[in-house]
Amino acid sequence: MELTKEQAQEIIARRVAREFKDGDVVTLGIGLPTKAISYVSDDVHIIVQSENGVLGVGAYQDDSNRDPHIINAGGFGVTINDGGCFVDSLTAFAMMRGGHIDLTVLGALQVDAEGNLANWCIPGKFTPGMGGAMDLVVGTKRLIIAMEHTAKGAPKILQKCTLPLTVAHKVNTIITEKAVFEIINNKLILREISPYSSLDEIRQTTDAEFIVDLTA
Amino acid sequence: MELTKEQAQEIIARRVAREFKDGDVVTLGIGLPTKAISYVSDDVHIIVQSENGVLGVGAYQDDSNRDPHIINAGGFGVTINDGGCFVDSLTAFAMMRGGHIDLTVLGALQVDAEGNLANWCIPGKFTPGMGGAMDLVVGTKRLIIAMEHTAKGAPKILQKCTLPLTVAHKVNTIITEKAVFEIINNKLILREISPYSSLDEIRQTTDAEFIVDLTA
Amino acid sequence: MVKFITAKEATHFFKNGQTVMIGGFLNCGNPQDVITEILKTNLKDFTLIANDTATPEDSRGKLVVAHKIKKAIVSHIGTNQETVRQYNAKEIEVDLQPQGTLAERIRAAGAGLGGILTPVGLNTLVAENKQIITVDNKQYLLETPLKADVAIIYATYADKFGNLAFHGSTKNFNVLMPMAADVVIVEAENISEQPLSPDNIVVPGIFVDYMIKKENNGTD
Amino acid sequence: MVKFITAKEATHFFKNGQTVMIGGFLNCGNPQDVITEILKTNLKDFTLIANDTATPEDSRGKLVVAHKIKKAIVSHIGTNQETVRQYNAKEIEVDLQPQGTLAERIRAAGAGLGGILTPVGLNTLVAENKQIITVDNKQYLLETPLKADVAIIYATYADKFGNLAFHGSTKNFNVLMPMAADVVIVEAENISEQPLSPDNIVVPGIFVDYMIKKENNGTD
Repeated sequence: MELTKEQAQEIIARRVAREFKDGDVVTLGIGLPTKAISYVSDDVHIIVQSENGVLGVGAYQDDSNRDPHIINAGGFGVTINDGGCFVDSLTAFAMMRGGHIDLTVLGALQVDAEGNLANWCIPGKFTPGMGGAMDLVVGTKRLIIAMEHTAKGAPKILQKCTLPLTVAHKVNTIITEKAVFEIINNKLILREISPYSSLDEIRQTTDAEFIVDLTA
Repeated sequence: MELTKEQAQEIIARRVAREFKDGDVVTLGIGLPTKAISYVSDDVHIIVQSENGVLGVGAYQDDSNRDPHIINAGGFGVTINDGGCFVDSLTAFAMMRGGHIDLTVLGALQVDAEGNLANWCIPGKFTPGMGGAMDLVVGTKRLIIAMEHTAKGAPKILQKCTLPLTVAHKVNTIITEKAVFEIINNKLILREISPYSSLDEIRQTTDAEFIVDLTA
Repeated sequence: MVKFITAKEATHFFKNGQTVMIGGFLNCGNPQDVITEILKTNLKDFTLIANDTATPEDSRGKLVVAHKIKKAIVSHIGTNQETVRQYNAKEIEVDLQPQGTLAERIRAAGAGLGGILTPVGLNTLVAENKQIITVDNKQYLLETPLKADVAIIYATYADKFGNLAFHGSTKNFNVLMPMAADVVIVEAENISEQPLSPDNIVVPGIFVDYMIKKENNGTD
Repeated sequence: MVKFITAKEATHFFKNGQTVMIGGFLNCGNPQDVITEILKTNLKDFTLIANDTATPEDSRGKLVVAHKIKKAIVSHIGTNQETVRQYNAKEIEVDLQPQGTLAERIRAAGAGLGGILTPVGLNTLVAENKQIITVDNKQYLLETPLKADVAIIYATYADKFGNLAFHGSTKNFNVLMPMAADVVIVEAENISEQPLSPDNIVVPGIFVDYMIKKENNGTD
C-alpha cells in the first residue's frame, strides 16, 4: 500500500508512542521522534529531556505563555511541566552519558544490522554536525530509531552503514511505517509487520539480512 | 628572644596579613592561617573561600545569627558576607584546581628548600588524611606556608622533606615568627629577619641551605 | 518516580557488603534518620564513600563506631578518633583521597566518564599504582570513577517530584552523589506539594528514588 | 572584582586571532550587545568556541556572516546556512565536537583537569588522532581541555558583585565558560544592587571580569 509521507510519519509516531512506559525519562530527536508525544496514552506520564537543558518539556508555547528564555533543542518555544527543571549543558549531557535516560528516540540516515547508526554527516554533501546525537546514543538505556523505511525509494536499513557513524552497536529497535526490528547480539530480527506492509515488501526495501521472529 | 606559642602565632598571623591584596580570593588552612584575617588592614577586602563550599566567608556566628547549615572547613559556624555564595564540593575544588584562587595559606609539618610541602601524614603515627590540602596547593596562584619555625625545637624547614609529600615544588613563600623565605627555582632565599630573631638563630633552627637576600 | 517512605523502610534497600555513599561535610548537611535505623539492624561490612567520617556522635561517624564500616573511601578521618583508632588497629581499611579528586571521581561515575586527569597527587603517595598520562607536555594522574549501590543524601528543600535544593554549605557532596548511586535515598527537611522553582533546582528529581521527611530539622 | 562597562568598551579586550567563547544555544541565552559592537570594528580571525553558530541574523551567527570567524569549534552548524556555505567553500575551518564532549572539554579547562575520558565518539570520525585509554576493560577517548582568551556570556540576573543566575533554558554553555576564559564579559538583563541569594547563585562573581547591562531585554 502506498502511503503519503504524512501517513507514514503518523504510523511511525503512533507506534513509537507505545514504547513509552509510565515514569520514563526520554530524549527525542527533532522532527518525527518528537511527534510521538502526541500519541502517548493518557495514563502514561513521561519526562521529556531536551539536550539544551530542559527536564520536563511541556507543550509548545502559545500566545498565553510566550517566554523567549525557554526553548527545546530545536529552538522552538516550549513550556515546562510541573516538577521539571532547567540545567546547564554539562548537566544535560551528564544525564545522557551517565545512563540516566531510559529511552532515546532518534531519526537516522542509515542504520545497520549490527546496530550501527549514521545520522550526522554525508561527506562532501551535508554536514550539519552531530550536535548532541553522539552523546544521546551512548548512555541511553534503550535506543530506538524512528524513521521512514526508505529515502526516495532507497533502503536506509543496511547490512553495514556506509556513512560516518554516530555510534557503533547501540541501536536496540528500529521502527518504520513498514516494520519493527530488534537488534540483539548484532543480529537484526523482524518483530512486527505493519498492517500497511508485507514481509515481501519489507524484504525488497531492506538491504540487510534479518531473522523473522514475530513471536516476542 | 624567647616567644610564647601565642606570641609566635600572632607575629606570624600579622605578617601573613600583609600578603593579602585588595580583591584577592584566598583560601586559608584551619588554625594559624585563618587567624591572619583578623589583622588585614581595613582598606583591603579579600574574599575567603572555604573548601566545603563557601565563597565569601564572614565572621564567626554569634547568638544573633546562629545557622547550623553554614560552617567553614573546620566545622565552625560562620556567616557569609554580602556578595558571597554557596557551592558544592565539586565546584569548590574546581575553583582551586582551575587556578581561580589568588593566594593559599597553609600550615606544614615540613617544608623544604625545593618548595616541597608535607602536611598530611606521619606514617605509623598520625594520618588524619589530606582532606582538601592536595587540591588547594596544586592550583593556587601563590602558596604561602605559615607555621612556627620549629616543632619542639626541631627544624621544620629542611633541605628535603622526609614525610610523605602533599605537593612537590609548589611553595612560594614561608612565613614563620623568625623569618620570611621565598623559594624561586628550587632555591630557598631568606627575605626578612623578624625583629624577634637573628640571622644566627635562623641558621641554627633551619635545616636547609639558603641564600640571604634581604633586598627584594 | 520518587516514592515517599520512612527511615525504617529505607533500611530494606541495604545489603551487607554494599558500597554506600553518604553526603555531608563534618557536622553539616548530614543525613541522620536512615543511619539511626541502620544502627538498629544487623547490616554490616559496608564500604563507605564520603568526604569524612564526621565525629563519633554524628551521622556516618556512628556507623564507624558501630563497626559497620569495613572500608572507608574518604578524604579525612582526623575528626573521628574512633576511625583513627580502628585504622591504627587495622580494624578498618581506609583509602584516603584528595577531596577534589574524590568529588571528581564521584562525578565521573554519575556522568558516564571513564575517568579524569588531575595534577593533584602527582609525586605523592596518592600516585602509587596509578596511570600517569601526559597531555600537552604536562603530567596528570588518571583517576577512575567511584560509584555506589546506595546513596543517603541530605536536602534542605524538596518537592513531591523529588527535586532538591539546599541552604548554606549543605550542598557539599549531597549534590554529586545522587547521580552516582543505583538507589538514592534523600532525607529532606522541608517537602513541598508545590514544585520548587525550575530555575533554582540543584538536583533534579529523576536522580532520586526514595524520599524521607527528616525527623530532626537541624543538620544533625 | 567586577567592573561595569559599556558594550563598546568591551571591544577593547579583544585582539585579532584570539580564541573567543560565546554562550548560548541556538536562539536562547545569547549575548548580543558586545557582538554588535565587534561588528563595527576591524577585529577578525577569531577562533569561536560555542555550541553552534546560531542563525545568520543572531549573535555569534552574525560574526560568521561578517567573516570574523577563522575557525569554529562547535557541535552543529546546520542552522546557519552561511556557516555551511563558508565550510563547503573552505572559507572557514569547522571542528565539529559532540555537544557533551564540548561541554566537558570546557569544564576541564576551567577545573584544571588535563582531560576527561569519554565513551562518546568511539568508532567514529571523532576518534581520529585521539588517544584511546582503557579503564576497567572499557575503551574511552581522551578529550583535552578547551580554553579561551575571552568569553562573552549571557545572564538573566546579576548583582553588583558579579554573581549570576539564569531563567529558563539560558544556562546552557553560559554557566561553563566563565571558568575557562582569561577575560569574562557578561551581558546581564537585570543587575541588582542587592546581592543575589547565596543559595541560588549559579556562577560566582569571582569568575566575572566585566559586566554590561544588556540593552535588549529579550534573549536576542
